[in-house]
Amino acid sequence: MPTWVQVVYLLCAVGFILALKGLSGPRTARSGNLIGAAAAVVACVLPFVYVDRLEHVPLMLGAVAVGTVGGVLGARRVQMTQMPQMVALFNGVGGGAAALVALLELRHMTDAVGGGELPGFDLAATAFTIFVGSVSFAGSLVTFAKLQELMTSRPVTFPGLPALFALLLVGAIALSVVTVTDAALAWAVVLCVVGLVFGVLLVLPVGGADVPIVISLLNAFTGLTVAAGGYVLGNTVLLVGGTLVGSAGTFLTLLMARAMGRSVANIMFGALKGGSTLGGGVASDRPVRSAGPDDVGIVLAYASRVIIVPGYGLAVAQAQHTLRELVDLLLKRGIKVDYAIHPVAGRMPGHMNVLLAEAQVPYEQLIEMDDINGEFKHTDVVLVVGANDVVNPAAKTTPGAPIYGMPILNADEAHQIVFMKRSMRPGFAGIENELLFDPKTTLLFGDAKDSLAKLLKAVESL
Amino acid sequence: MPTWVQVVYLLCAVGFILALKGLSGPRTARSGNLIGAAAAVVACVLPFVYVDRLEHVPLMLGAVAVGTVGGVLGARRVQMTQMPQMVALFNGVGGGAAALVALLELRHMTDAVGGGELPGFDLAATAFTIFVGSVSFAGSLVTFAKLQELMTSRPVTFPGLPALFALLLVGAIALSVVTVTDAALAWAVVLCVVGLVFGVLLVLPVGGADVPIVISLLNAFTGLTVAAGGYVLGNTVLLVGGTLVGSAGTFLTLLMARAMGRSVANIMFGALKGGSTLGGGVASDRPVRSAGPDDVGIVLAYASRVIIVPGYGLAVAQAQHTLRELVDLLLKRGIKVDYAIHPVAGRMPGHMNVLLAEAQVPYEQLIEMDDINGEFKHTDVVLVVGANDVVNPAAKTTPGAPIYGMPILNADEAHQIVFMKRSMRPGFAGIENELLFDPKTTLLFGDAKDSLAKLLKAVESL
Amino acid sequence: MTEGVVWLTIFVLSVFVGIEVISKVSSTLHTPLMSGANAIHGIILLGAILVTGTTESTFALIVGLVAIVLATVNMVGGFVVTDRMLQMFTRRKPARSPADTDGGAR
Amino acid sequence: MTEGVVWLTIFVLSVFVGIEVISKVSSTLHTPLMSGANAIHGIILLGAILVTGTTESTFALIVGLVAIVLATVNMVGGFVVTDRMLQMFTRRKPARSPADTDGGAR
Ligand SMILES: NC(=O)c1ccc[n+]([C@@H]2O[C@H](COP(=O)([O-])OP(=O)(O)OC[C@H]3O[C@@H](n4cnc5c(N)ncnc54)[C@H](OP(=O)(O)O)[C@@H]3O)[C@@H](O)[C@H]2O)c1
Ligand SMILES: NC(=O)c1ccc[n+]([C@@H]2O[C@H](COP(=O)([O-])OP(=O)(O)OC[C@H]3O[C@@H](n4cnc5c(N)ncnc54)[C@H](OP(=O)(O)O)[C@@H]3O)[C@@H](O)[C@H]2O)c1
Repeated sequence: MPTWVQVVYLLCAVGFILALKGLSGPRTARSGNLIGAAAAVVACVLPFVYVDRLEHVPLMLGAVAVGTVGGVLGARRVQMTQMPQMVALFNGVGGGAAALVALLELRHMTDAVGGGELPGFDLAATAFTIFVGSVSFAGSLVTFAKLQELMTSRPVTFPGLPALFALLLVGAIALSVVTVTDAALAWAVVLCVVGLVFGVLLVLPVGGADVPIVISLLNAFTGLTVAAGGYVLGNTVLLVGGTLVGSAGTFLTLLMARAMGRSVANIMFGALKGGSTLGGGVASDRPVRSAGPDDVGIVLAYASRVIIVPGYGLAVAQAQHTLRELVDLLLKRGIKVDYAIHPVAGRMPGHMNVLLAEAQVPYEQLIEMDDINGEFKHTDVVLVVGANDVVNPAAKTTPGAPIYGMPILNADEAHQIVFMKRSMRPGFAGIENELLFDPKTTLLFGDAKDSLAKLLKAVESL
Repeated sequence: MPTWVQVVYLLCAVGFILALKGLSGPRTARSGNLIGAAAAVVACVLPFVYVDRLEHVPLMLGAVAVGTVGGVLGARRVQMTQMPQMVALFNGVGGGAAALVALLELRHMTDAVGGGELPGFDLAATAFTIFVGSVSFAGSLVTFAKLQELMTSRPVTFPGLPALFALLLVGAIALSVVTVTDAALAWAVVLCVVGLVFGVLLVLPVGGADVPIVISLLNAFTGLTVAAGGYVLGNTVLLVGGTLVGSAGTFLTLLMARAMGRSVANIMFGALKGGSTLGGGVASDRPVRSAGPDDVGIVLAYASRVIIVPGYGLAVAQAQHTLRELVDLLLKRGIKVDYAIHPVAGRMPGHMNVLLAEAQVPYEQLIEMDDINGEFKHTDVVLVVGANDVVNPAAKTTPGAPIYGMPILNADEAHQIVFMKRSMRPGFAGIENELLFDPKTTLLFGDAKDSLAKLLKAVESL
Repeated sequence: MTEGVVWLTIFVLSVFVGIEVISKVSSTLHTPLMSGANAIHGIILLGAILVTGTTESTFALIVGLVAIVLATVNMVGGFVVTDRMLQMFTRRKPARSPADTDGGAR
Repeated sequence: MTEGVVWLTIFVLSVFVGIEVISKVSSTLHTPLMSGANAIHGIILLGAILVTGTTESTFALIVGLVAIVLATVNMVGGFVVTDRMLQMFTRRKPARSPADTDGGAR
């Protein structure tokens, strides 16, 4: 590899660093992403320039074209509510590509040396990529299926699962050792299959709301496989880029889990231990006060200060556009309305911002938790749309509750609270919300989108 | 070099990263420093273990012992007010050591090849280290002399200075080229001398209060010379450690300059351009209200809320212990007293914290600017001890003033303000402070230590 | 330095860079950051090109082409979708809706 | 990879680590951080030992010994003085002076 190519590769790696750096600040995020894209394109064009006898160029360019069309179409068409599954899908294909590249690498290595001595470290890295890449591929596809509701989003477990897990892990280690000592392609393919099964089983027991954490973790895994691939190929961009994603992704996963007040281990294996009540709550039959859209409409129309608390249910119902119409209507009536954004409301961290931005909600109306928490006590009506845990006072009052310690929105301090949900079932954490039984609280049952549409009509007619 | 040694070196480099990481957080700072020390010791012991024929071991150990005694004595004996010059001194000897090591390296290289082909990059790095190391050595000694008041702390310039500067720089570049092409030790020694002269001239035009910025910059320079030395010796610890210090030091210099509302270029070369009024203010003769220690003592003794604003003059007068006694006395009388700490008050950033900590002022009484700025309007008396710019309202009101835009302490909002200073001379920025002429303001002229002692007596006798 | 130690050094330093660079991210940006990082590991496309372009067997070629397609989807799709998300974030600032009056009674 | 590019890579990554690692430092810690960084470049002592331990000429030996003394002063003095400074920072927390009453009229 000529020196100038190595330097360009290094510059591309620096581009990735700058991209991540940019992405972590609101003002620089977009340019950061573009820098990353530019670095990636430059790095991928380079082999066509410097590799002496690059073969199959037309075929490869064709494959790139196919992939580009697929990627762009997918990225353009996807709705903002489906963003998590899109990221999962992109991550999965990346992991799959890494595993395939490693398989080809292994073939190269065995061909080149022809049974002679092979570098052990390189083989180990290859085995790692094959296994983890397959895990990432299969796991991501299962998360996709869960989020796209192609299968149940509830945790799926069966009695022998932990044992099967252990068995597969031992098998994978054994197969890796065989691959390293024998350098036999056949074993590697088996390793690949074990990885696929392992990936499926890893994600099955995770509940729907926890899936974003799993995506983030698999994302970090894929990064590490790419780094290992870079080591084997002796390529700085792959090594640095992959490692960056691996370490940043792992750290980001921890950040996300912390914002939810949980540990990563609990999220991944909580259902296996069986002791967790998460996601397993049952509907309570204690009496509550419910009302129809017309009554709630009157309450809203004559308030002077309203705060909206959007949550997971808003995303499920895809009701963000209807919600914005309602808010616009209230604003026109001279009512001061804001959205209170909890960091882990929605399907992914920061997801509520994306959803509401897509519905053209002006930036100024989205207020972060810490900035709005002091205002609830001056608020006439809090409208909780498909949220539950993020306003559950148990986070402050009940040590031992699964969400104890998680910061919440102080909706309980408002003069009146309206919950829009479909039933008395608890939220994601599976615990009852005392706020539902508060004398200040009114429930408006039904799908968020339907209810909001009715509410809109009710307010319009006033 | 055996592989295990390389790995240990890498671990030492990681230790330095962790050290810097630790040092940047208040709770981890001390352990960070200890990790750095441990990494340094391990790295320095290593050659005695793995280098096959290490000669002069007893002599080298003796030199280390001498250096250790010197370093420990210096570090233990120095007073907290003299911390900046101590850091300058340590930095200088480090730069000097780097330059000497580079000279020896050059000798090795020429000896080894004996006039044959020499690696150009290595020679360039060596020339860099020789020049910059000398600059750092000489520059640090001059800053030491300025701060220790072995010479005037005012900016020293003379007409031909910019030209001389340019000449020396061109000479240094020429000498470096000669060193790289000829690899002649004699030229390198000349380069060393040029570096020394350049270092002296670089620091002479910088005023006393700006010297900390220069120390920080020279610190970063020394880091880079060590990194270059690491490149030449093919040693990871030197390369990583030196580069860390170089980049972190440069960034820290920028942070410091920003906290002062100035640019680094302005600090280094402001006096050369001649246009700067910084440090050149003259005493005003507009009328002010001054009072004696007894009057001020009464005002203090009958206040219920007092805030102390310590500044550069407190450090100069070394009055921190007397100040603490006064505050303790006021506290005993049931008065609520706090210190308002401006980030760039004192001789170095954060220096006020160190000074007051040394005087055993409890942590709870030191309040950072952002936290105390809201309280001035509820304060009876603000006692400004040797501070000026950090309470100058011109920073808010006068666009174009040298300190315009610098955040200040809102002392002007208090009911009464007492300034303790020796004269009507302006502060470091050289501009008048309108607050001195405010009807709410009283001046207590005299050296801060004397005045405080008198004030202490006055309050005691009440 | 030994080849292996070189790679280890680069790996270790990259780990620190990765962690430190994102350690100040606000939770609002978690999703775009995840998606952007996801796009970055699409750089495995480079690896796929290097491996495929030097292979002779037809079977390996087919596997390689599949890898290229998958990696391209990851890379291109990832950057485009991230940009789409971020576009909405930035567009919001100037887009003051006319309804955004502040004329509440309080 | 070429030897030179290896070093360049390590250098570039270290630059990022250095900047990012301290980018959250509060101004209270500027002075100890400067002093701690100062101590770290005392690691030139390692370089001085390596060079001096392999020299034969007496003159070079003397220069090398001087370098060792200077570097040791930098390293040892730097770490000790930083620790002394930081010790005072941490000691403050428990050291609530008895005079620290909060009994003001307000
Ligand atoms: N954002 C993240 O990154 C993330 C990731 C993983 C986990 N989590 C967790 O998810 C929870 C988020 O809290 P949250 O308050 O937003 O949600 P939540 O506590 O899960 O509550 C969602 C509520 O929406 C209702 N709902 C569901 N579908 C609806 C529909 N179509 N129409 C109307 N209502 C509907 C549900 O009640 P019904 O069933 O009665 O309608 C439920 O009470 C937290 O516990 C958080 O830790 C967040
Ligand atoms: N902390 C840093 O890192 C740093 C570094 C470089 C520059 N600076 C700059 O330094 C300034 C710091 O502001 P500051 O308010 O602390 O200081 P200042 O504005 O320089 O004012 C210091 C005051 O102390 C008085 N003084 C000097 N010696 C005294 C003594 N022995 N007894 C009593 N009073 C004495 C001086 O007045 P008399 O002469 O009349 O007594 C002067 O007005 C800022 O402009 C900042 O940008 C700070």
